[in-house]
Amino acid sequence: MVQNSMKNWKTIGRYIVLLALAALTLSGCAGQENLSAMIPKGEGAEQQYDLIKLTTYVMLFVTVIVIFLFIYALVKYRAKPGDNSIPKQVEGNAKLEFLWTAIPLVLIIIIAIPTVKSEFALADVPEDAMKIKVTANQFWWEFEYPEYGVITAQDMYMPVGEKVGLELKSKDVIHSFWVPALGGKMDTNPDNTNKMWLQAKETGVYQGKCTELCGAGHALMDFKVKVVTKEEFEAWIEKMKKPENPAPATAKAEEGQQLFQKSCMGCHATDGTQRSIGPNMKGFGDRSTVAGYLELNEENTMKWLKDPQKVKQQNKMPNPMQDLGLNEDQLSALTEYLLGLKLE
Amino acid sequence: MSTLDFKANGLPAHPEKATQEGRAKLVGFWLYMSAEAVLFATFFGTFMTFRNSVNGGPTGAELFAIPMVFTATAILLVSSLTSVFAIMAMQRNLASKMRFWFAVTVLLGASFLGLEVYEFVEYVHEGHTFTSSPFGSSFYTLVGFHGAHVLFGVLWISTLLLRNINRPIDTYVAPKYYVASLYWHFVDLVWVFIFTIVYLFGMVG
Amino acid sequence: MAKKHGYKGHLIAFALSILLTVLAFIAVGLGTISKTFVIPFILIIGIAQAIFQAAYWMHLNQKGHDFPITFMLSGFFAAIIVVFACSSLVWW
Amino acid sequence: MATSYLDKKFSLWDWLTTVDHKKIGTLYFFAGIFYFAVGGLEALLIRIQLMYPMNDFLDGETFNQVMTMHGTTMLFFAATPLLFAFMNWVVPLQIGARDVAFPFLNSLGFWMFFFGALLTNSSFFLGGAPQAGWTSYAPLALDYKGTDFFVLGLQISGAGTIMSAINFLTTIFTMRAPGMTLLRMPLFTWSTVVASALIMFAFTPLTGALFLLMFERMFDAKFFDVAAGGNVVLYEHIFWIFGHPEVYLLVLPAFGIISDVIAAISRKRLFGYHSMVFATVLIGFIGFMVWAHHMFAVGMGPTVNSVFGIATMLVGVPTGIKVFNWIFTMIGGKVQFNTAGLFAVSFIPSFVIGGITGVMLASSAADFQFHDTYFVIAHFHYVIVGGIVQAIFAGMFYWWPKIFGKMLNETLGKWMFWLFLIGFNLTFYIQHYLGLWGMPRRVFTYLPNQGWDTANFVSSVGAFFMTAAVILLVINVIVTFARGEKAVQDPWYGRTLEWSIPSPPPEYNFARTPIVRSNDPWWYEKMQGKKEMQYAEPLAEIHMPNPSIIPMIMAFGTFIAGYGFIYSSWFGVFLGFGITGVCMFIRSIKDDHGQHVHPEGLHVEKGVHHSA
Repeated sequence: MVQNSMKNWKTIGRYIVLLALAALTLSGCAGQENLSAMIPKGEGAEQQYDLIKLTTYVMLFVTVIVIFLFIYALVKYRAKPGDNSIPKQVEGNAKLEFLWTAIPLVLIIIIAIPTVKSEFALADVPEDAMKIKVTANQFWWEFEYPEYGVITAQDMYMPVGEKVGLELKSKDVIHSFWVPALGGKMDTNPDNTNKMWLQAKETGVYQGKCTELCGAGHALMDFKVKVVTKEEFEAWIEKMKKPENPAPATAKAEEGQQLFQKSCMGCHATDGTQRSIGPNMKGFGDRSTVAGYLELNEENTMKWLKDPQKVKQQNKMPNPMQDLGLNEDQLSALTEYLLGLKLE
Repeated sequence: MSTLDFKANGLPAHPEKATQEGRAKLVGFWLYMSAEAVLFATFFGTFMTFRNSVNGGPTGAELFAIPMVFTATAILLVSSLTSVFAIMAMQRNLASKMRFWFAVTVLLGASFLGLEVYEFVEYVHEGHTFTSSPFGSSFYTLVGFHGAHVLFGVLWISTLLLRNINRPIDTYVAPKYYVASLYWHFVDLVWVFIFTIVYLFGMVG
Repeated sequence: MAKKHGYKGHLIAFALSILLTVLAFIAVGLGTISKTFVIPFILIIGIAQAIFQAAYWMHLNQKGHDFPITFMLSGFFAAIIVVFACSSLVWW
Repeated sequence: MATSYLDKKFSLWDWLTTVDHKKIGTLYFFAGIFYFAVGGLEALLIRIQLMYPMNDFLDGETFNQVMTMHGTTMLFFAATPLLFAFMNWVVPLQIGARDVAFPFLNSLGFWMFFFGALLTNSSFFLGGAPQAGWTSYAPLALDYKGTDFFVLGLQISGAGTIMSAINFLTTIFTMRAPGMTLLRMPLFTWSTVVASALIMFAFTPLTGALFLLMFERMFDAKFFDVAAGGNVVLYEHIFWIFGHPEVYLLVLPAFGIISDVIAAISRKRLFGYHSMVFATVLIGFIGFMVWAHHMFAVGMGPTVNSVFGIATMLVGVPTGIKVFNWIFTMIGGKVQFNTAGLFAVSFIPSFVIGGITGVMLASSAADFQFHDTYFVIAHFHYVIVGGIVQAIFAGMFYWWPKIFGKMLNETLGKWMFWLFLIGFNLTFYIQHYLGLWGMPRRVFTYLPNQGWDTANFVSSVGAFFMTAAVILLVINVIVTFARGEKAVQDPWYGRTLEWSIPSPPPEYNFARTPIVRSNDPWWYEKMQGKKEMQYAEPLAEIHMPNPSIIPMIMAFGTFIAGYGFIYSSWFGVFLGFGITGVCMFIRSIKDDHGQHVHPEGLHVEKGVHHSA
């Protein structure tokens, strides 16, 4: 093994260059900001990214050794055409075999210690942290702020820099709560409450995903985490607490409000302090999306109302036209009313 | 080595292991039992998970009564002993004695089943059904699964007895008898855990 | 060896089985012994009885049972894991 | 001159009733390849749908069905039978046996698998396939009719799988040729031992879990009814107690194939045989204690997560031993790069990538980011496609001449190899990044402008390469059957017993049982200058089992009963189990003493009482 020919070194040299090139290209591919786990914007995500990097380096070290030996074996010991000689039969080598049992054990210790440390740090939710109760539903998210008595859906607000304790639970099947840029994921089970914390380092809108298969709408069960300053957060809470909503601006919106009260109130509250079967509509006009993934505008809201199953298959909302007997004009009025539901 | 290492009327001392097929059958059956043990363990685990999830229905302590469980246990233990006697008779080439002991085993098995059916009917009357609670579901799954094994054993040994009623013991049928008796012991062994974990634990609370 | 396989041996084994069973039932039936003691006690008795029956009635104590024993032990190991997983990890 | 087992004129009846382990292996093989194609087609549909953001090629529900069936088919109906095909073909030959211990059971096992797979796949035409993922977690799975097909199909095929495992173990324990001690068995046989043990102890919890699901769906049980005090995490635990060993029981035989092929193509004894055996057993053992690493995000708490994380990392140690032993088998050898060799050799780096990402995933705190994302998809496809599938291809090119007496076409084989290698890396390498960029798994579509578009497109292109490779394989098989080169007895200058007998072997494999005098017994005899093995017995008539149609009918009964359960028809259930019960009854009251064959193959006597 020591007597490597020049040719082999050249091969290996070329390989290292290739590897470096690959690493360079890939460092440019860290994914999209506010979504990628490789651009951490929160304390938890940072710890995890450090671990990911550490394990990658350790494993890269192993890979390089293996690939080195592998290429050496391939290049040096390929059978030459016509050579039918019998190579020496070797049984094994106790020293070598011991070596490659012992070294991985050492590497595992190197990985295991920070893993366990980080594992316990991530599970340690401070008692006095602000709480958000996250409830997953097919296929939307409810966020409750028990200290403030506020409930909202789809957009989770949290103050920057502060550790926020999450209590996760599901109303139906198992889902999983994940904001890659801020921290890891945690399942929401129907039968027990899971806890985790998030701590954002920068303000911004972060993308959240459901990562446990929960039905046909699973892929579209997105949500947003809006990290704002402490002042903005408190102002938002105050607005949410107000029981009344802005008066409908137009006659059409007025009609929409009546329709809403007649057909939708059973499932959707418009009071930000009340729980309802469907998503709470307080401040709907200020949200970033309709149905969790379509940009919030009139067209998309209409699209949803016309046929919710088409927008998100297997969701639980009744069809406003078929089941609730509303016509297209009424849906348009409803849309106008809903888009006017802004926080003031 | 043992007192049984003699040839009884031309039959090898261990007729069940005299042929390659017989030996394979024994090994295979042991493997089957070890796999089956894990299946039972799954149901035991499920039961342990839910033993207190009674959903407002009767608890184990309210349902189970020592006399009934003890009777059932005694029946199965005795039937295990009789099947041992049957195999000992087989190894001595005493066909009618073997049949007698196996017949007793089958009868005991059947009476165990009768008792179990009676017991289940009682429970259902007290509101402890398969659908009443996770406790109920896991109880009937586990105990019922064991009961199904007893039933299968009764049918198996009966078939063996009827099929070979006029046939002397030879190296072809000996492994069949032997394996059937192993199965019966296994069913008895599972019951030991059932009466401990389901009934006694349940009575303690 | 001879004794182990004779009728007498089996009767003794049977008597012991019954004895262990009765002991377990009495421990529970008395109702006066504390739960923390009774549960491990009857569990140990159950396991003892199972090993006992496997050894004597299923002849695992005889020669040539290495494979069955290996696999019964592996099965037992797997079984313990399953029961452990279900009964404790589930509610963690 | 001995006649081969294939010499008999082809008849359907013969194949339906066969109890010959080689023919059952062939049945497993073609059934497995068929389902491999079906699963591959499903994979292609998945990749076409994900080629562009917001693609509407498949809707969410259809996608979930295809995705669920892709996983189910590939694991249960493709990989498992294909490995069983090799076990059936090769294990009796490698240990010098004339058949398996229970030929009847062997046939029954195959037909149970066959009908189970058919039942599950029939759901596509009967109101929708299962769509809760191959894991079928409760409570989601409880919502779908397709789950019934999933449960019953797997229950039936799973029973067949357990039977086959018991059969292999018994064969290996009781039927080895004289001198074939446990520590002289070839690595593939060893891995069969461990894989079969894993099947016995892992498929049984699956059976249990499926029973729970079935009772919940059909008889209104309350295991998973949270309102009544049920618990859904229970199912996850039981499933993964099965699910993790399942992966190892697939990958260990793959290791076995690679070990045998690498030793043969390097013309060198396997480096560190004893540590290889030890590592195989150890992987099987540890494999049972790491299941919860699939559940780090379930909320089990930091202590449990840490314990399972570290236990999982430990799997890397025996796996590392294997990788280095393979490389050191090549070092100092004369490595022949035929197609089997290419697949075996490229297995090493592919599997290493799958292995190291496995260790990364085992880091439980980091797994909160990896879990249920495309990173995981990439990881296990490197293990399964880069590992298991490449091993299956290697084994196929390696043993084809022995089983069918013809050489697979090497040119087509090499084309296939390169297409497959490129395609598979193209498809899966980039998915590591997709996962870290925030793409969850099992999504039927994704929004544009999330930075995932190019990567998904590249990944889909790779899928077409793999498709092309598999098409080439099918062409290769057809071409080989039509006009393939005839194989000699020992085309690779092999080492193990199967190369000491003609290609294809006679019905009874070994006219005389060989004596094994060393590891790699055939190589040893060759090195001693012998042209054939030493024999343990004179030429005499050979006892062989009788063919029987009963196993097929018996399995068919369970198939009927399965539909009975699905459609809540007690008539169907009783009819099905009635058929099975009658078959069992006939089987138990009819004495079956097998038949005697003369090694010359001239004279067959039926129903001869062979002993006592």
